[in-house]
Amino acid sequence: MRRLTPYLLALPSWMWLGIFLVVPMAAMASVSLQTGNAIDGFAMTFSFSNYSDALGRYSTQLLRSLLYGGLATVAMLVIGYPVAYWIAFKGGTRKSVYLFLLLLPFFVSFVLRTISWNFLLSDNGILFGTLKGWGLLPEDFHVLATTFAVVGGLTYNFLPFMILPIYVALERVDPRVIEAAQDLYATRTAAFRRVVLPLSLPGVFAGVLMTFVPATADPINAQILGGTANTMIGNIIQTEYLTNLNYPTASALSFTLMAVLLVGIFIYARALGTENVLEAAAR
Amino acid sequence: MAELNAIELEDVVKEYLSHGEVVQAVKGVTLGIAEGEFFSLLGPSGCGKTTTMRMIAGFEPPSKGLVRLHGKDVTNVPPNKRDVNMVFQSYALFPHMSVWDNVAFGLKQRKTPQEEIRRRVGEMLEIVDLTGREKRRPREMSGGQQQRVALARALVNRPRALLLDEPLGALDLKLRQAMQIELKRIQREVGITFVYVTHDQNEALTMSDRIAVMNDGLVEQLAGPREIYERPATAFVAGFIGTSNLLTGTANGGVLKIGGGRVLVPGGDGDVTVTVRPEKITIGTEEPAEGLSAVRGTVAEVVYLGTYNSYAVSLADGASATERSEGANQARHLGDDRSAARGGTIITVFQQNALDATATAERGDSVWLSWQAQHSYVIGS
Amino acid sequence: MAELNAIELEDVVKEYLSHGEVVQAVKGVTLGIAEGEFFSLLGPSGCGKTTTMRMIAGFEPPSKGLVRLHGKDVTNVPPNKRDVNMVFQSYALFPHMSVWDNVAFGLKQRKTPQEEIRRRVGEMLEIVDLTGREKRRPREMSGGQQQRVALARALVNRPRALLLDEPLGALDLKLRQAMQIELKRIQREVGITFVYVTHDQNEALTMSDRIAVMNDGLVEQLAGPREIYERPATAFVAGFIGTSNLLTGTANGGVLKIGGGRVLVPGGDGDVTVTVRPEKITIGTEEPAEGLSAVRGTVAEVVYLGTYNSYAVSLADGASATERSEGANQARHLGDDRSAARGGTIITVFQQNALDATATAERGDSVWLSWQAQHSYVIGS
Amino acid sequence: MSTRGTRLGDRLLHIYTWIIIVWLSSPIAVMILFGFNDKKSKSNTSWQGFTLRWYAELFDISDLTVALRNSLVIAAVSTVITVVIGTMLGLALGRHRFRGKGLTNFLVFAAISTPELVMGASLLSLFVSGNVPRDANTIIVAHVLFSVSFVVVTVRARIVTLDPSLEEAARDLGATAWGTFRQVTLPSILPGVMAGAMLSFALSIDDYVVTSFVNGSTVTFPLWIVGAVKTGIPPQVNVMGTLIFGIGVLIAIGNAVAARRRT
Amino acid sequence: ACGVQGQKAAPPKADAVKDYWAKQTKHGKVVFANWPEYMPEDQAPLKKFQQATGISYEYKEVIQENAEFFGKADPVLRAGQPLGYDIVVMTNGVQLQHMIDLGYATPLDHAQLPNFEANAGQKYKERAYDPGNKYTVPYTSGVTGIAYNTKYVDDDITSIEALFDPKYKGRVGMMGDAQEIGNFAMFALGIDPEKSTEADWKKAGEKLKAQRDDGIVRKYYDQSYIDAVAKGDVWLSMAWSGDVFQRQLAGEPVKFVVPEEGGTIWTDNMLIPKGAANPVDALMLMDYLYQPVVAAELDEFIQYVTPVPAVQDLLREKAKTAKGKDKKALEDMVDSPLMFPSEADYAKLRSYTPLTTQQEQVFNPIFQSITQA
Ligand SMILES: Nc1ncnc2c1ncn2[C@@H]1O[C@H](COP(=O)(O)OP(=O)(O)OP(=O)(O)O)[C@@H](O)[C@H]1O
Ligand SMILES: Nc1ncnc2c1ncn2[C@@H]1O[C@H](COP(=O)(O)OP(=O)(O)OP(=O)(O)O)[C@@H](O)[C@H]1O
Ligand SMILES: NCCCCNCCCN
Ligand SMILES: [Mg+2]
Ligand SMILES: [Mg+2]
Repeated sequence: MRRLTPYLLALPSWMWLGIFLVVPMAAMASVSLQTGNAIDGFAMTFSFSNYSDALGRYSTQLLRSLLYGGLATVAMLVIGYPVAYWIAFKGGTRKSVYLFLLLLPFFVSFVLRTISWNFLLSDNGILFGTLKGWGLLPEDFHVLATTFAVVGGLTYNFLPFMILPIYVALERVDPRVIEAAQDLYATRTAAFRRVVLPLSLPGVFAGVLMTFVPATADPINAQILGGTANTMIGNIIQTEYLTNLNYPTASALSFTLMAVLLVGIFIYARALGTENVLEAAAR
Repeated sequence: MAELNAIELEDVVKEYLSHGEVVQAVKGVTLGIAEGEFFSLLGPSGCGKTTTMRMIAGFEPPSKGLVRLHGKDVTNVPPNKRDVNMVFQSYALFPHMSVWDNVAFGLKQRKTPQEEIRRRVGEMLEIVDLTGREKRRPREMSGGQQQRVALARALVNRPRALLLDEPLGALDLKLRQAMQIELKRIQREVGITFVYVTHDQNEALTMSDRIAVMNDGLVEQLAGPREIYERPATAFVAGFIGTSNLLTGTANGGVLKIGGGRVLVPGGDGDVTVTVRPEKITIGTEEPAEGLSAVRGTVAEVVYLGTYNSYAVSLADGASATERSEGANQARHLGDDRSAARGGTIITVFQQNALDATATAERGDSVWLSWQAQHSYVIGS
Repeated sequence: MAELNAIELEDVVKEYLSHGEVVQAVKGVTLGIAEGEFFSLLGPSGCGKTTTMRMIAGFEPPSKGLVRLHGKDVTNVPPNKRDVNMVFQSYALFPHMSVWDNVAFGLKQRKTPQEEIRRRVGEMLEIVDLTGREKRRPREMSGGQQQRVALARALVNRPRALLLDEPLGALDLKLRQAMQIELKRIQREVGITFVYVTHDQNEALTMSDRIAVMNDGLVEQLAGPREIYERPATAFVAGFIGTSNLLTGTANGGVLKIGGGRVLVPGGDGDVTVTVRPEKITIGTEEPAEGLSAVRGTVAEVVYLGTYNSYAVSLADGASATERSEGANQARHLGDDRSAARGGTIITVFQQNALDATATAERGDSVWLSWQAQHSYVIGS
Repeated sequence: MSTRGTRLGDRLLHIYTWIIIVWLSSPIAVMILFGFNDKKSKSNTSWQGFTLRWYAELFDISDLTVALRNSLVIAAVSTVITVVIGTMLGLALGRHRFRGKGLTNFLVFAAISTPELVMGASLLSLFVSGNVPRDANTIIVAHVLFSVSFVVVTVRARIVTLDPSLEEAARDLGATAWGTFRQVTLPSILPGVMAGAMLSFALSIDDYVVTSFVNGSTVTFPLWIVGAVKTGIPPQVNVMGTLIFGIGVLIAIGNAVAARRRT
Repeated sequence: ACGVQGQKAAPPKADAVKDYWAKQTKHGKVVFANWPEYMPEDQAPLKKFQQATGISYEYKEVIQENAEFFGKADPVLRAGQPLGYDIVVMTNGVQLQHMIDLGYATPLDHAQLPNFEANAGQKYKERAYDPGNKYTVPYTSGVTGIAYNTKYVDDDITSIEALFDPKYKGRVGMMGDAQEIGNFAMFALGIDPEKSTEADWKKAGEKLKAQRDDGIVRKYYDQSYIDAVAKGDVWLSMAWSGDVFQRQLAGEPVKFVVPEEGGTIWTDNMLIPKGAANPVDALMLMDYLYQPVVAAELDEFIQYVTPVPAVQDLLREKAKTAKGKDKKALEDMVDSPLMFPSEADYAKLRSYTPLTTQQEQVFNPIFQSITQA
């Protein structure tokens, strides 16, 4: 009985993840090697060329997605770290309140937030319209339909997922270790650079993981905030899947995307010197 | 203070604001610590030891008063510019750095040449006997080893003084004793001023040149171990350091009548409090000679302690003698004076198991206790 | 074992699989603990004390051997069905429950009537002197108070035996001493068998009726405190319990020539190891009388320890005497035999500060050490 | 001097933190504001005066009401399932050694790092080929899938810091395995469980991408909004967003007050 | 899932259709999936339907784009599962063709469509994509033209060239739908889409690419173009007629024109997806909408081209009794060639390029490579 306990505890999740994650992925892998069209049907032909074709056609969008995802992740890191730092070390008794405030927008739906941005940033909307009215902005100034808007939207939407893990890591840093560094002649900056920052790296790692992946694959921000040259791989997969019913291409692209992300994560983990990615990610 | 002290505190006060109330952690401490001295701050939990130490290190600015290091006022100098180093209670080793990098940290911050860093860190690891373990991470080391890394990390900078905040507090008894020996040896070897915080009186007695006994934000007595032990300045000190028997009563011509006997109080007259250490008392069945303090009682309990036996002797009449042992004292600290109440008219006597392994007296025996006049010490307050 | 023991272990072995390797935590322990006894398991860290205790409580099934409680084989009975209760080293109080609910927990599990729960918990809180604090949460109490809650929580179930795993390990020295007194009192009051795990030899000596000294998964000696201290069965026991001087050499007609003197070893011949306790040795400048063991040496160090002075005396010639003090012993445990090497030919002597506060000998003095023949104890291994 | 410098830096960071909070909430503020806009034209884009009309007419758009109710029910149900199975797995990973632990960790990691789009598309293929009609149930399945890992992670973090002797103490005092879990383990890991629950509720209420694949004809709040945005969102959406937001704030305040009372 | 089977359906046998309908009964419930802005906010026509028939309804504005909607519906219908809607509305075009070809549309029982038979205009009974209205009946027709925001555009837009005018750099909205955008590029090039060839498509693609690369296009829109024009994020955009009229009526500064080079006429059609739960109720609703009064009420709101000619007279009658602003609005509607086009008007308008599945696989990538760069 004692021996069985962990298996019984794990069983429901195993089943859930197995049936709804592993099996569909396997099915998708198989579809990605088929050929045909939606009207006449698809057949398994082991055409690995689906991958090269898809990549050939959509390398721009894939690279762009990685770029946007990367830019947004860097932006989140730069913007979010100081916040996590302040809350962890100076938040005092109100830490959880600050964290909750950061999370609050998440209760009103991703799309609604993005739409609100679209509304707020509208060329002649309450913000820019007013400023233009006062002559503070040129008439044709706009933010929407630009790369900036898309990357900004991604940054906005995933920021809390960067802040939370960094906060958790920083909160675990023993303040006495910082004092020890200062005691050993480190200035505040040096103490931060040599002690606090390295100790928070597992949090940074988790944060990057939790933001880079969804940001890179996200179709919504490009769709709502982007313009003509901001199409991301997520939009392409959506089009191929839903509009063109080109399931093999859509599947091949999905797998390529996941593979690229995974490889990226492992390289990144290496660079950080994290021996065990899974563990770091799990923490 | 005539010569230049390594460390001087002048009427230092530290107040914290906690939930809107002002808490005085340190209420006015003045002290000077000489160059090369092994100086201990001893006192119960919450008496202000750590706070005092942190003001010396520069982590907390004093609310009032001055801190001087080698004659220089450093009250407003940040910790990284003070020529003292600290060893933290929990070591505060950098968990992400190897032993070597931990020890080299301070030198690197001061931009010491690479070559010199290598040499000095190597030497220091030699001293703390960790050569060959340079590459390990702190968590891969035992508590005692971590302790030595923390020590090396501070000492390698050749500070003018080393501050140690309960450096052995987290170790178990055996290991603590071993490290006490090591610490003493290292201090002798490097010849640096040590300021040592502890709440363990044995530790303080064994190691220190001088001890400041603190209580409630104030220094109650500052003296060498022997003086602190033999001549406690206050009842608090008497009770906190070792076991003490406190006898109170009205002396008459240098004699305090008590427990069917007499306590000689040279020059004592009127209401007095007298302390006698348990090891000064001789237990016997014969009535003692004239020149000694002597009281009668019944053995209530004998505890075998290996090196010595401890006798609890209940005095013959209900004299107001109080055993002020560690236990009772501590119990009172807990806001629980049950044990103290039980103590009643109990006197504790230690007798070394020198000659015979069996006790000289058994539970229930009627005995005489005696000690020399000079060992009754009248305390100030 | 003729009468019914409260607890019996019969050749109990416990093996763990750790990183693919089999680790024998307990290598074969057989012992019987009598009803109402205060029984201690004493030994260094990692020797298997906790493991032994956990097998008694039922948290770990033994790999081999039997566990009997009151004659009944319980080897395969789960902990919630065993009539013993445990007090954990870290107390393991339920942080989300009040003191009352913590203490009532066990009774509720056994569906004791509400009324009885109220009565028994009330009584127990009375015994541990926590009446009036029923509503507090554990973290709102001091360490000593938490300790007593843990005790009450176990005792209220009136177990046939109480298992205590280093219950005082987390307390500071003063508080530990106070709680030792309390524990003894409570055991006397409730009359239950106590099995007590500790690595503190003083604690074991003070409190126990019998002690099992464990080392490396085995019981090295099982006896009363006095016997353990005065007649250690092995070199390990001698070194672990208190401070011991170990003298080795070749005895000739009951005499071991050493340190420019003689050690009387009644009946000893050939290669022997002899222990002498530091408190048995008299230090003096005169050559001792004939009937005593006597060696010559130089005082290397005097440490003032309040109650007594500790002298380290370096023997006159390079005899193979080893100070086997706690420190040296511990240092060796750390895989560091530096201090031991230093020890060389040092003999430790304790002298109670009974008569005079000043030491009888100073550092550098040439002295005679003497002790009675009966205090040289030839150890088994 | 240095201490003053410190305080200045801290103060700047404090202000900065608030700026970020304001930034994160600014679209919410606009959303709340325009829930009070007395708009006359079809689109709700410029301020035309204050009204409480939309609060009164909150439930006038019946399919919007249905969508919101769907979202709340789906979030509630999927949160319950997620919390139960996620806590179980968190316990297993944090407390036990077992075969396949490494693989399980990988699965948990994989579920977090699978792009939503990929998850949605592959789930849809599964349901279609398995002949499973898509409705609220399939949405719940999907939402549990993408949030379960978060619960596992938070619960496991909590479990590994939980002193195992607490549970042993309960056993020692006569509690059964289940009794121990109920009376000791669960209350101790509750903060982690609650954090996981909050996160999964938020993720569920929030989700568009995955839901859009597996919804069948069931419309959730985000889906409805994406539909409506094409032609301008009615103010009722703002009002509903405001109400959800407001309830969140109330929970936060309640939490903070309770936490303060506890200490 | 090794291989997804194609299933081009054979035309239904008349008997089979009869049998099917013979087995169906009224359930008192209908689920209607439609495009946004195709129903008054108060859903009055549907409420009246409910009162009249006792059939309760669910109305869902879930269709934003034909391709996307079909994309989501296809796997479901392919698996033989119910879509969850009893009526869906799709534009004449490739996706509707697929619905029919794949057998995803339930053949209609004309015996139960008396109002349609009686009131639908002749034009709406003779459509190439669904001869004899076997599967679909029109919901409404409409025109794709240009909408512009009069606050920002002072000129009277008449030519399609305005969409390619560098003057409006970054202020032009185009549609993301391949067929819509393809048509407009071909108009600009003077090509008739209905007769266009692959070479024409490529040329059209070039034209659009240049337009995009010159930064003239701000974004490729779906239904959301209307909000963008109304807000002024884009100043002029491809647009659907009725959407713009509705905004105009609501007082927003938008105007709709059919460029002189041509506009696209399309028809949105109601159909009953295969496996629908309530086909009888669906049929009843479809037929109900063909009552002239109902059609008039609907058209007065959505202002598209109604398939019921009698509406024009009804609205004219109503205009007579109406007052002030309403009167003016109604009169404008009645006279509008974009709500009641004459034969001559129709002649100027074009349909989408008809595409076979093979052609579609050439056509779509050409235009998607523009819109999805
Ligand atoms: N940051 C602070 N805010 C408020 N009060 C404090 C703060 N730091 C210390 N105190 C209070 O000041 C008093 C002295 O604390 P301090 O840490 O110096 O004691 P200590 O002698 O080191 O005790 P211990 O032996 O327990 O470490 C205590 O009552 C403590 O509660
Ligand atoms: N679960 C386990 N798996 C593997 N080895 C174990 C386990 N538990 C204990 N051990 C090993 O068994 C030995 C005995 O451990 P035990 O905890 O009984 O020692 P102890 O005497 O209680 O020590 P301490 O005084 O440090 O508490 C140790 O070497 C320990 O590392
Ligand atoms: N607001 C309703 C718009 C309907 C448009 N349907 C036709 C789309 C052709 N691509
Ligand atoms: Mg302290
Ligand atoms: Mg143990």
